[in-house]
Amino acid sequence: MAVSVKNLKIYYQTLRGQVQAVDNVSFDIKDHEILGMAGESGCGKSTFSNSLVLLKPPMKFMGGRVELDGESLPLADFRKMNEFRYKKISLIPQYAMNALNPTRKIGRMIAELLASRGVSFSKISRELDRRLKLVNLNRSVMKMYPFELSGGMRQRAVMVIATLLDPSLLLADEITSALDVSTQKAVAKMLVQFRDMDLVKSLVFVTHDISILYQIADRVLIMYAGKAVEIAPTKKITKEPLHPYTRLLISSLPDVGVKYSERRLAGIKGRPPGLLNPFPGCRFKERCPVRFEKCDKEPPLAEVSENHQVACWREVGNNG
Amino acid sequence: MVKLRNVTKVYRTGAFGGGKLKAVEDVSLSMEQGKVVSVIGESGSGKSTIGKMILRLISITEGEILVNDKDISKLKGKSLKEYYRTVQGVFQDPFSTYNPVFKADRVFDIIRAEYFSDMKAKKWREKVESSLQSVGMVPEQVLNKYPHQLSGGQLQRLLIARALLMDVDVLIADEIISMLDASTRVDVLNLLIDLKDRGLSILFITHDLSLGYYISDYVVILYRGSIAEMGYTDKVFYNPIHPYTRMLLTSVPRLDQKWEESEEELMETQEIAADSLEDRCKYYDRCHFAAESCGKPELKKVEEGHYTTCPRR
Amino acid sequence: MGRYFRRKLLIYLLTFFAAVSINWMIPRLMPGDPIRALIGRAALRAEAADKVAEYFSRIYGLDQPAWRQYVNFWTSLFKGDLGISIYLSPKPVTQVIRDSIPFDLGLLIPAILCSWIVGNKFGAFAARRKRLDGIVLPIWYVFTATPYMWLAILLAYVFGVLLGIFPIAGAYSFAISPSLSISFILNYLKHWFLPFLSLFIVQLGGWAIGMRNMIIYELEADYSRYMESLGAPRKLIRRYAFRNAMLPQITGLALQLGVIVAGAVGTQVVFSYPGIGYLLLQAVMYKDYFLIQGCFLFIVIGVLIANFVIDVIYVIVDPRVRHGMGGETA
Amino acid sequence: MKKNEFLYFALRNTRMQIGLGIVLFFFAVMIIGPSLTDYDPNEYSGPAFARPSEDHWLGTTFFGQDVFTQIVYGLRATFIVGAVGGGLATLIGLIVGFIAGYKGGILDEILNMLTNIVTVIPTLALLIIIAAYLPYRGVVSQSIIIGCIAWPWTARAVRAQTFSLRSREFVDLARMSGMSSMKIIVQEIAPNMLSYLFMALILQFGGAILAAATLDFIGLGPTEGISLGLMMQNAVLWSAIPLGLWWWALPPGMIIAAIVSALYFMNTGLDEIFNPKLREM
Repeated sequence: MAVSVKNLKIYYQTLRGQVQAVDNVSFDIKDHEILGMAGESGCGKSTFSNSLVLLKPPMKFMGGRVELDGESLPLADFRKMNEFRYKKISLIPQYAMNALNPTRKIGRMIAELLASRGVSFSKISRELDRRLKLVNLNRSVMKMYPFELSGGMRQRAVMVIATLLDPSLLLADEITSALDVSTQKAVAKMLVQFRDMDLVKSLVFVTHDISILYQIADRVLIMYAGKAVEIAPTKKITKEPLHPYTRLLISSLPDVGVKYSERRLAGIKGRPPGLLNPFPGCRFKERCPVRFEKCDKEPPLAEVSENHQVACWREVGNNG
Repeated sequence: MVKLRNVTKVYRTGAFGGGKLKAVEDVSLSMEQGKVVSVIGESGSGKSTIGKMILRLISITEGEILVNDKDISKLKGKSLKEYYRTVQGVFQDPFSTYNPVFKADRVFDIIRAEYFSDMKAKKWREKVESSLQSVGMVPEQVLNKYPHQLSGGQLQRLLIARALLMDVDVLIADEIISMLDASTRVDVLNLLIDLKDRGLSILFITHDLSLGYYISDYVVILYRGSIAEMGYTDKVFYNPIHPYTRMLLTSVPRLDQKWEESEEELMETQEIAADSLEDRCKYYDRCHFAAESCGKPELKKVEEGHYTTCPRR
Repeated sequence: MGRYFRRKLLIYLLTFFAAVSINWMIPRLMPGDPIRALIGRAALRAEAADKVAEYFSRIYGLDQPAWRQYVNFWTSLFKGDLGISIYLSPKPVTQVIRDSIPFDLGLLIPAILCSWIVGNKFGAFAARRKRLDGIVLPIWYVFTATPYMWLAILLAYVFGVLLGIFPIAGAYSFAISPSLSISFILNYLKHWFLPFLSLFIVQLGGWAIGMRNMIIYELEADYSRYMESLGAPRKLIRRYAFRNAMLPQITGLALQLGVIVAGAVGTQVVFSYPGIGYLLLQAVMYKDYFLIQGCFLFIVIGVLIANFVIDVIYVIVDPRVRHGMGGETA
Repeated sequence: MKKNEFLYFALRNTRMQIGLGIVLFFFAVMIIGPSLTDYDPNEYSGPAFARPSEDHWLGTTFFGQDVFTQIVYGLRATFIVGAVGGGLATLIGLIVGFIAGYKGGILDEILNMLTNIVTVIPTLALLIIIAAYLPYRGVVSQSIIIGCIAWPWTARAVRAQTFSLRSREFVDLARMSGMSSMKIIVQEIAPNMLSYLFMALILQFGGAILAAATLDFIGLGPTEGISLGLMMQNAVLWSAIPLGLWWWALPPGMIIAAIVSALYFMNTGLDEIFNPKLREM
């Protein structure tokens, strides 16, 4: 089991109190799997990916365990985590387009970064060329400054850098949202290629765009207000969603071929709850059309059918 | 209602304005009463520039824009102020459209001070409240609040209510829902559809094909400042002619079918400067059917209500 | 990149032109007649005064039309003739100034460069820990808020009078004549040290504050955050942040030059250190208009040249500008 | 940052409190000072070289003038220069910055060129030239000169801020609401920069005091009346240092340094309130 997350709690310390951004989240990621993590803004998906890589104030580790290849990650200890950063867990950030030092040649920056992590550039450089071609970048990029490349090229350079040490877990945080349709497809397919060529053992693709996940993810985890509400294979999530929130979310997404005159789509009324001191029970109950008295107690994430977990009393109740 | 004839916009770039960037080149389109026209294009396609030109926020370099058969570039002072009673706009980032220092409903107060200063307070409040109701909002929940206390969806609806206060005929919606959460987007789209049914003509600017398809009767596909394809939405989406449109339709991620294998290899939009393709179809460098005969693009009729500038068709 | 330099040169030429024009215009705009003021001191009888005034105005060409005088002013400027100093007559102004330049530069350049280097290092170092930053930052604010001449007075009083370690007047003691001998150099350095120290300390505060704020900004930038996410050691991240934070400090150096030169005037006056500043004070005391104009021009020329040198260095150091990404650093 | 919130944080910020405290203290000394001493600043009111005693709190000068009285009247000149000079410089910087930032185009190029020129010219050298030729120099005329020369860095900063605010969509919204350019600058852009303008005023206030002190020190100060810079000049001219009259030579400069550093403290306090990044540091 590549990655196993148990009751992970990551809160933000703010002047007004603790924001429960990721609250008691548990799931596993198999080897060789691309797990899609979807949810709207403020659901905690980015907090999760950042907490595995750079957990520092105002973010605070409140509890839970995360195991990577059998080893428990010392998330609370910033220094000890350094062993895992880049070598075991790596990140392609949302701000990938300006993640490179503008006044340093890319080749030189990579060499210095690798040297600082105890890896010799010469040993890697042939492999580096191979991977640059994989993402349509040629060798000459090494001698250029980041500002000489276009946004898309800088992002692809970061993709190569992030996966250079064959991390066992790669986190990709909203890397396609700022791209044009054509580039989006190419970048998504590159990630799949990275997984197929075993450059990364398993991959978490964080995004708000479920249609992208339908294209490349094996399984999808839906987050809502800091909780994992549903985890299932991609086809099941899009075709037979069980959790009320997932159902409403999927039905509110216009797709090419859906016209207002034929089918008038409907959004979800209201807004996600504030996570400063959230009310008890299911966090979707204020907006949920099928709410009933049991919802005042927090629903567990239960396995309702083969490889399909959902956190809703409606579903868990009848075969729980 | 609104007619654009061979509109071109060239930006000065560089410290002394040496460089030239042709953001929009020779675009002609028209908007009818009670119809939604979608302008779909990726970043750098000039779609927002067109919106801003119609709203007279930036000047036009060549060509003309006629609203109710009046050339808007001639409007000055008073006449320009009156123009804004017929045309209004809503922008992409709600949190940048509101002056952070003031309460959100100050946007109404400005309208009152500029256009309805003689109206009595009570009558004005009724007019505001009815306008808020018409966009599906409860006045008490949204009035007297600072922008950061409201959601993106609410802020955008407030702007639409503001436009309704001026009882405009044309609304320019420039990417108004791309910053909103997926679940609340559709309600704003449905609001636009209701307004369209009440006779408002809307220019819906977006980069998202599925939104464009969902809402519009007529669609204009832009690529690097020029029209690639234009026509009734169903015709363009179900019988795409221009290779760029076809590439878009194969690349957009769908919820019901996987990406088709298309041999579109990766190309950076900004890499080739637009004017180096001076007398060429703008898609020449990425097109798989490109040939010598691909000269300067002109709009050609493919079928009733369906045009393209692909020279080979 | 060429356009970047053309823009820069244009600005400096325009500045020089403006400075010279101001220099020429002011005496003529001011109420009262400078010549009369000069002669007035000589307490001549009335009709003699008229004769002398008329004689002076002729040799200074004041009787010619304004534009003619302006042209003369420029021609004499290029010939290096800035007129005769009244206070040290008959020495020509250019000669007087040329004598004081070595002392002026000898004091200013080391003070500016040392404070710039040490200030930036301190600023970067202090940004590391909040506790250190909390203590050191207020001290720098006091330094940079201190008037140059007051610190000079304080140092002169403490080290000069109370402790008597350092001399507090002149560039070297009267007994020794300038030569390259060890004893002269030692004597020179003893006189040089206090003025240098006062200039050094006040500027140090300014650079340290600037660097401290810039490096915090750079350490918050995306590239620093990403390197930290890849486990890069603090040292490497700080080295990159420091390099990027130094760039605006180079432009800052150019902008500060005008202010520092002004500060030096005060310090030189306290230590009666024979730089251009001290000269300017004498010129003002004795109403030696030609010397005042001369000093002003030399200060402006010095600052313009230094600015241009710094701009050249900036282009070499910042790759973004070198690749013509737009030279808007003026 | 709403009005009441601003005051709430401002008064809590330690640096702001210290800074404001010191400035108000000296302001009080300026106001009530004259009533505490019955001497006149230039009046030879006691024995020369007298050390601080109970009827001459800060001793007397080379000529026997009361140092404390000179300081009290000198403070008046300092605050006037700060207010008038600093205020004028901020005002000019504001106008130039707003117009250049909002209008853009040729006007922006010209104003930017002017700003660069005045920045490069060593400000004090310019002050010296102008002041040297003024037969009669009052504190106010000196402040005006300082104000006309110290504005460039404020203009540059205001231009940059206006430029970024102008591209914000709420300015487009205002234009679509029929508001004139001037109205947009005053009602939409300026309120966003109140915090910045207030900080610029504080820095200009301090800068004007320093510039005036230097001018007075080299003998180009007001031709009559007393100022702290003038006191320092007299002290140096009449070799107060070698004679050890520290009570004459040191206090004027120290007070200027105290006031200006207090202003800088207020500025950092405000900066922390408006710029959370620095606050966390």
